[in-house]
Amino acid sequence: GRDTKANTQSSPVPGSSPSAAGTDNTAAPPAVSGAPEYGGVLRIVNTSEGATPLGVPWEVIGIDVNLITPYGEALLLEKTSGEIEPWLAADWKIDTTNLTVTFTLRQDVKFTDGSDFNADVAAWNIQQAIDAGIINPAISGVSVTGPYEIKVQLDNWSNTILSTFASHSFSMISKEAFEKNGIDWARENPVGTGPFKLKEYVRGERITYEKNENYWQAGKPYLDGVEYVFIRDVMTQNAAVQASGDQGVDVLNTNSAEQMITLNSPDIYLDKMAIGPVSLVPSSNNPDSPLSKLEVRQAISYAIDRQSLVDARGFGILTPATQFIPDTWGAHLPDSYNLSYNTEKAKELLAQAGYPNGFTTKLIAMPGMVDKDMVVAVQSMLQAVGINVELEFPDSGGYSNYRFNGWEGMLVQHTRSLPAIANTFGLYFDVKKDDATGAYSYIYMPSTWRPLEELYNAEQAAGQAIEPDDKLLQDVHKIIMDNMICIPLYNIYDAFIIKNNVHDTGFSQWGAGTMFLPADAWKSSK
Amino acid sequence: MERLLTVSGLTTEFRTERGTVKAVNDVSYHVDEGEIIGLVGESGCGKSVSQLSVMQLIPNPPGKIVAGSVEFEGQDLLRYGRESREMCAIRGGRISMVFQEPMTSLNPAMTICRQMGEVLTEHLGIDKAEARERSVDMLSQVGIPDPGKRADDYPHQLSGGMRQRVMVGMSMLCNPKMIIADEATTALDATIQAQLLELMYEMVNKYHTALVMVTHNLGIVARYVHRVNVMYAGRIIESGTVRELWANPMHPYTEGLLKCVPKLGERLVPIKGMPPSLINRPPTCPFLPRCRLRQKSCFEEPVPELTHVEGDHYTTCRVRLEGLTDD
Amino acid sequence: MTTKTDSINAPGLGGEVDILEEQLLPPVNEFRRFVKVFFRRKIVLIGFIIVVLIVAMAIFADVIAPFGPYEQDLHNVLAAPDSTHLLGTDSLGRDLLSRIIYGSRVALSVGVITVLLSAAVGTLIGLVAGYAEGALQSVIMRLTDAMMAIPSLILSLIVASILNRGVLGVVIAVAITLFPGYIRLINGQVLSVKQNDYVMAGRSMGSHKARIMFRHILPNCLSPLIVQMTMMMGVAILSEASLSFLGLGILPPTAAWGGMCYDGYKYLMMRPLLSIAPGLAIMVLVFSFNMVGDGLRDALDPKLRGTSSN
Amino acid sequence: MIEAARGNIVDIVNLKMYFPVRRGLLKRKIADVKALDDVSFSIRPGETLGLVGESGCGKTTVGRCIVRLYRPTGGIVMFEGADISHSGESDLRQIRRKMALVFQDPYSSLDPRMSSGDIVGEPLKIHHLVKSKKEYDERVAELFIMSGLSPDMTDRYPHEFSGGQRQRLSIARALAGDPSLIVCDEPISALDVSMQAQILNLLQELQSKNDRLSYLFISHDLLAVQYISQRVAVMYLGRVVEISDAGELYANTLHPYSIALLSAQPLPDPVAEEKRHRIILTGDVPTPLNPPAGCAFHPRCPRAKKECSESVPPLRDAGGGHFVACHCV
Amino acid sequence: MLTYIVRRLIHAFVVIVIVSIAVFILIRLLPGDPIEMLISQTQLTETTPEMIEALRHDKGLDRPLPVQYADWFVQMIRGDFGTSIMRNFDIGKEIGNRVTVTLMIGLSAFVIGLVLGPILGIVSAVRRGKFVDNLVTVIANIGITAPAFWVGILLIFFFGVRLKLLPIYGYTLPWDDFWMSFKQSLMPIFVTALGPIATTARQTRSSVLEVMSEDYIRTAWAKGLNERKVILRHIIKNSLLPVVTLQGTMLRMVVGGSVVVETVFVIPGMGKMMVDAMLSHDYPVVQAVTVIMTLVVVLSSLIVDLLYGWLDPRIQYD
Ligand SMILES: Nc1ncnc2c1ncn2[C@@H]1O[C@H](COP(=O)(O)OP(=O)(O)OP(=O)(O)O)[C@@H](O)[C@H]1O
Ligand SMILES: Nc1ncnc2c1ncn2[C@@H]1O[C@H](COP(=O)(O)OP(=O)(O)OP(=O)(O)O)[C@@H](O)[C@H]1O
Ligand SMILES: [Mg+2]
Ligand SMILES: [Mg+2]
Repeated sequence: GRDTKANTQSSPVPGSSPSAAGTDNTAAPPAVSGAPEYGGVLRIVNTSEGATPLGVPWEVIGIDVNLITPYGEALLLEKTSGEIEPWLAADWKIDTTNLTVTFTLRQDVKFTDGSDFNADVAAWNIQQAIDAGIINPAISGVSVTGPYEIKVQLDNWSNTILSTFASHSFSMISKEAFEKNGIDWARENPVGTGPFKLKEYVRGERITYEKNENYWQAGKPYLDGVEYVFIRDVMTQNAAVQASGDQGVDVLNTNSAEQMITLNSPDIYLDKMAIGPVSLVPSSNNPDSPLSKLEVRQAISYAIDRQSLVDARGFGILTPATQFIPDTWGAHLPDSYNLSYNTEKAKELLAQAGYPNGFTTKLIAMPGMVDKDMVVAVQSMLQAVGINVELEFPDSGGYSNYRFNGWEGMLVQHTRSLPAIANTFGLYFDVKKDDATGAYSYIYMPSTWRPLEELYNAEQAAGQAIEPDDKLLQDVHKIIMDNMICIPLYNIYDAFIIKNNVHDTGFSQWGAGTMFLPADAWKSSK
Repeated sequence: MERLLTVSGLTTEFRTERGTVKAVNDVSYHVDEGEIIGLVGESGCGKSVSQLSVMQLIPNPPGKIVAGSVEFEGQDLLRYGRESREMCAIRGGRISMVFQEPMTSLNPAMTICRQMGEVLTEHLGIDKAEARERSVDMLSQVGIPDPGKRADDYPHQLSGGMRQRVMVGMSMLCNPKMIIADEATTALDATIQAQLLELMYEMVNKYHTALVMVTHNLGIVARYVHRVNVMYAGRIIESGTVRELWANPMHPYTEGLLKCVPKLGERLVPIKGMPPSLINRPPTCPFLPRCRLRQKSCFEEPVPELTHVEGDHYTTCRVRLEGLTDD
Repeated sequence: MTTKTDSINAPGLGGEVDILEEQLLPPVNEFRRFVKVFFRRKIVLIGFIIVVLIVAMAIFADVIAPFGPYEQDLHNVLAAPDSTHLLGTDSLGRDLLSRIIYGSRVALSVGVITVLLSAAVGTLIGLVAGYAEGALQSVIMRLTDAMMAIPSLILSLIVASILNRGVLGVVIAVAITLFPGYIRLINGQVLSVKQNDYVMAGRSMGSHKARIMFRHILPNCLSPLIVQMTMMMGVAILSEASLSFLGLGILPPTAAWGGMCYDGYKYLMMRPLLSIAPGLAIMVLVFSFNMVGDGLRDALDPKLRGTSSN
Repeated sequence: MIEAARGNIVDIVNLKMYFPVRRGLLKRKIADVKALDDVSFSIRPGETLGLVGESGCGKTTVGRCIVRLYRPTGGIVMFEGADISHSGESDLRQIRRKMALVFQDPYSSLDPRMSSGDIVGEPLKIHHLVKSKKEYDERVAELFIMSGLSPDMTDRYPHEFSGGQRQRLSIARALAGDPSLIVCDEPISALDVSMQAQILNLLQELQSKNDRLSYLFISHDLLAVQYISQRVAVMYLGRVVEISDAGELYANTLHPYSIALLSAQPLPDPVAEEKRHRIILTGDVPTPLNPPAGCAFHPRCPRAKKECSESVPPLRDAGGGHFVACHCV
Repeated sequence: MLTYIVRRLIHAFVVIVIVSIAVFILIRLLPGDPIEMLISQTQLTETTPEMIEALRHDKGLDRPLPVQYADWFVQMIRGDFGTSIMRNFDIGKEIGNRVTVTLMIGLSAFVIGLVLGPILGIVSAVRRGKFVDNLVTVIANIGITAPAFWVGILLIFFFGVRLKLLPIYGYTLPWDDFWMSFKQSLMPIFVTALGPIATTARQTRSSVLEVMSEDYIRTAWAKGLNERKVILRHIIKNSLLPVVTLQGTMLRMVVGGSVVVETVFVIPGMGKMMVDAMLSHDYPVVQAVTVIMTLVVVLSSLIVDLLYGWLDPRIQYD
């Protein structure tokens, strides 16, 4: 099998929302005047159905992990830039020779049921996650080395290992409460260390958290409560944001540019961050397909008028993407991949590849994250250079079926850039080897393409460096771009549409499922 | 005998897609108290419509009474609106009607006792309990076995004959002055029909009620009726006492009709041709196309009024009338 | 009055007789009668005219529409109505009016094909079930009950996501929810038509089953069938819109009213026409179909048909 | 009993027709409607057998059993000497050319969606009796004329005809296969007196032209039956209670039910009516689902005795081919 | 009567079995494997086929289909609907909460349709051809000619955002906070009820017209009853009979429509659950929801039929 590579990232799931790296706040929050005020309930729109019981973090997956934030806290915090900060663990030590990480825990933390947070509890929590099989397979065990000290044993080294412990899937819950009441009870009754406690959970409608009076950070939280409202329909989301009073919600997370523009008003500000491009991912399945020719892939890239796309559908928010990793990250390449719009060149390249009359292919759009109209526009651009395109808009099941089992044509995929950028490569371009032993990555890539082999090796090296190394990451990136393994279209942004009276939420600051710092957030009473 | 009902010049039309049907055309007749009147004629000649017009029960649209008067006990009914209070008081109270179809003329979703009682509470203003009592009483009079129990049955639980007996009983409840029986027994079996006719006959005699019997069964007419009106294509073409008419039919249609009834040893002589359509009838005699007596003048002149011949006998046959005057 | 006579030897009338023209009922122009009843209600007339107009619009879309349905202008998206784009442009700069005009093709084909498909299948099964009776009928009707018990949107939701979402996929997904209705309708009709003596007469003459089914029974089930079909066109078109809302409608870039209504819905605040125009188009078309259905019901109702002299 | 004589068009022997009544959870058969219980008679070539009786007594069922629309529960149906009680559909198809059915209801017996010409010509097509379109048209015209209709009317639809004309269409259709038996199931009940006479005459005339044509003439109108039939059978609740030559039966009515039925038929003659003694029965016709024990007529019979409620009287010869089923005769 | 109910229940059971088999098969025809979808939601960048197989085994999806079906069906009969594949919740419990919500909205809409539809239908039939008739025809048709989501959102923007009269989203059970529940239910119930009102009104209209030409109505007139009494006592009950049979279909429509209405108005009911489960291929959830919805429809049509028998004395149950 493969070695270490954990992605401590909230789901890169179709239709899921955010957390990522690189902030770019266009609309800055209004100047905060004075000290935080106490009181109020912060309402946040959640776009999913949210039916997972939240009380057992290692069972919570996908976008629902975000919903743990108010009650659950992990050992570490990860910034959207990839920096790791202490949280329930005050300090940590890495031993790369013995492959261990030793965490020193805070001593003043209590669970909401009154039980103490200590090494025993933390190790138990981590062990549960290991047993559940959802933790990074490189972590092989955990042991208690002191009343407030635990040691995690690794099988092999990966420079992204720490972000695993920053995920809310590894939030700490009370062992005592769990063992006393059993798992069924625990699922419905979260007992964490966070600034809020679960008050009510109406599946499909809302989750209400109330203030934890005995929170370990003295004086916090400021809010009386946090409420998530599950609204799937875009228009209803808009209506909810525009409403005021009891019905008004304070925060809406979206990556739809048109929604950001629709809701644009003096009452709100946009807290947005780049989360990587939407790209065309040609299938590497079939060595005989036109797409297996580099010229064809380049031709496609030249055929696309990225600026027009963004002009028409970007609403001043989206930007043209010329690289797999946007410029907010270190792995971005010097500006040498600006594959400008040039239909003549595209046609020439096609002819060169032996397709002077074009060919027929397919665009398969990722549900949720990809704007349908963009796909239609790309279709007509490709049509203009003679490439006949069929469109397909599968649901998430159909889409994941393609991802796992291969597709013909090109996926229109949001290739999200993760805070730990090494993870991004691992996530998207793992290679499926022989059927029996192959590993699954986010995108199915059989090794019929020579460059993929190369990419794979470079990626391994980058992941196993002691510290994340921009140079190595750039090498990986360069292989992708040189070979047009994927064709970036436009960069999308994850935006938090926030009411002006909401402060210090840190929505775009925190990654890895942290989403925001509920303890610090406050609302000014206008 | 008192004159009870005088109908004169009654004309009723239906607007249909094919054109205007003059279903009843200038019909005049009268009914005396306690008298049994027969109304005969072939299907579609306007028997029912003339009677429904008297009751103002013509479905509107498409039907409309366009001319004539209906004088009942001195009041002209046509002056009252269809749904006026006066008309409602007369319908069911002073004149009641028994329809042909025992299967469909009773409300399937109401017990028969309630349906009967409704007439009583409506016209006599008595309470439900008493209405029930009287209904049950009436049921036993019309020969329904175990009327107390049967009263709570729904129509579908009764046989056709019983249902029609209920209808007859219902029509008698308010002791009306006149009952119109529109082919009240046609749908029934022969022996049941006889049973019911006998019953009605006894009842009207007992209460001295006038009865208008609409039928095409000449046998029934022969047996029960005093005076008979013969209708053809919307008009009464001949009228007279039964004996008179049978002995001496004036109108060739009446004549033909009587010859159509199989009699032992006699060969049937059907009336040739078919009944005419009632749309755009010219004012000439409606029987003209089938008439064996027709003369040239018949084609030219409108049909004469119902003209007195002798005794109680009236006819519209020009040939016969003129033949008479020629004499 | 006509006096044309035909002299034939008609038995029963006692030898040589005249058969006068008048002895027959006046010939009815069935078509004129139908038209008259059909258009008796003004609102039906209006509905009919609209349907005709929309059909014309679909046929002559190429001529009428100022632009092609897929002609994009990425530099003029979400434009307000003006003299070139009477209803403005959509999110890809396509002319809304043209898309609505072309959309009538999809709407009509969804309506018509769905209905034809479901009616054909349903009628055939219903006919067989009704005529067969016994065990076969029970089995078919139990299965039909089951189909009819599944809420229709749920069923089409599942089927639509199994099939690919071309026009045909949506048509099949909707047709599947509709055809059990036809089975029931036709089964009921067959059971009642079968009671008529002419079916018995057909049997007594030695007709084959197939002849009785298709020659005698089926034609007499047609009226309610046709009425049901027009009514279901509206239902089918609406189902397409609902499926679009659930993300399973007809694939872009096809101009389908349901999809346009839902896509435009996101710009309700900016460009309300984008959603209101196709929404109204759906309403008008469905309304018109319903009215035509109402009119047909009246016109085909045997009770309202002028039968002979009585 | 009546023997199946050689040369008869139809012989039915001990015919039984029970319709099952199903009720309950499993739709189990809980009873039988004994629509026909042991009915026997024959129809001779060229003869008209009248069949009278009240509604529900089984007249229609007899007719339909004879043309084998129903498969009899018991007994034998012979058509032209061959037992057809158990013939299959394809054998029946051959035979059905030779027998036809005319129904009571002139409205529901003609397919409203077919033109009158198609209706009349249908048997010709089914049995391939004509070779060309021309021959077909000629034959249809001939049939129209035979039944007193103008051949111009072939493209008209049934609803454009009056009741009497429709009944003529039915008869024309029945004649198409040149049958030897026409079962007329109350062909005149729905018609006016003048139409009735036309139809009765038509039937008679047709028979006079083809002396092998037989009718089973079902009606509840004793006068019409008397007029047209050579022999008459009276039924009551699934059984024949009296059968005899027409003249004999009317002159010398034996069964109390026949007497009552005859007397219930008012004569269209006011003078005769006045003198006539009428027998008015009481009570309703019982249902064949639950017939009374013994003679089915006994609850309404003015002459009922004890014996009548105990045993079913057999049909026996009262002399001269006049059969009656009554204990009192 | 009792045998009738028993027979109908058996019938209902058969229907449920057929529906459950159909859904069981159909849902598995969807492209995409729930286990793969589940795995793609985890934190892992790297998954081995063994892990997938283990997970598949864990969720019981590796067994032969008939076994899976039989097991699921037997469990369901015992009242255990299993656990969601994707989200790990107890389906039975979740449906328990949600069915109440869907039924609150659905039944209210249904009842409104049942009350308003016939009233409109009767009015327009009695005044047929008049202005009222055309008005009702148009209004009734608007109700069934517009896509529900579209009407829903227009209402939200008008009454919620512009006028600020009604809450935009969410649902409260009436026994928790009646006034809030009332306000929140108004729009969704209205949208849901449009279809039933319109359909019932149309059906009633034609049924009243039919009954008005029945012989027994003529009898009622002949008795001397006035128009009001004829309509109230004789026409209404009889004309409602065919309308009642229609109500079985109506519930099917209402329950199915919940998929859209609940999504628009953020109502935590079965419809919303259904869509979510469909999209994530959560087999047991889709199966359970469909079966429960079908059960609702089947039972309600049983009730409708019993009601029919009560209205129409001609119907006999045995
Ligand atoms: N509702 C109606 N609409 C149109 N025409 C009608 C209507 N009712 C009756 N007619 C016409 O009026 C004429 C007379 O009908 P009516 O019912 O009075 O005949 P009838 O003598 O009672 O016949 P029957 O013996 O069949 O009852 C018929 O030609 C019929 O077509
Ligand atoms: N298909 C059937 N199923 C069940 N019962 C039947 C069926 N056909 C006839 N019956 C019953 O058999 C009995 C005889 O019916 P049949 O129709 O032969 O009587 P009929 O003498 O022709 O009556 P009518 O004068 O009403 O035509 C009736 O009680 C009837 O209800
Ligand atoms: Mg009449
Ligand atoms: Mg019969």
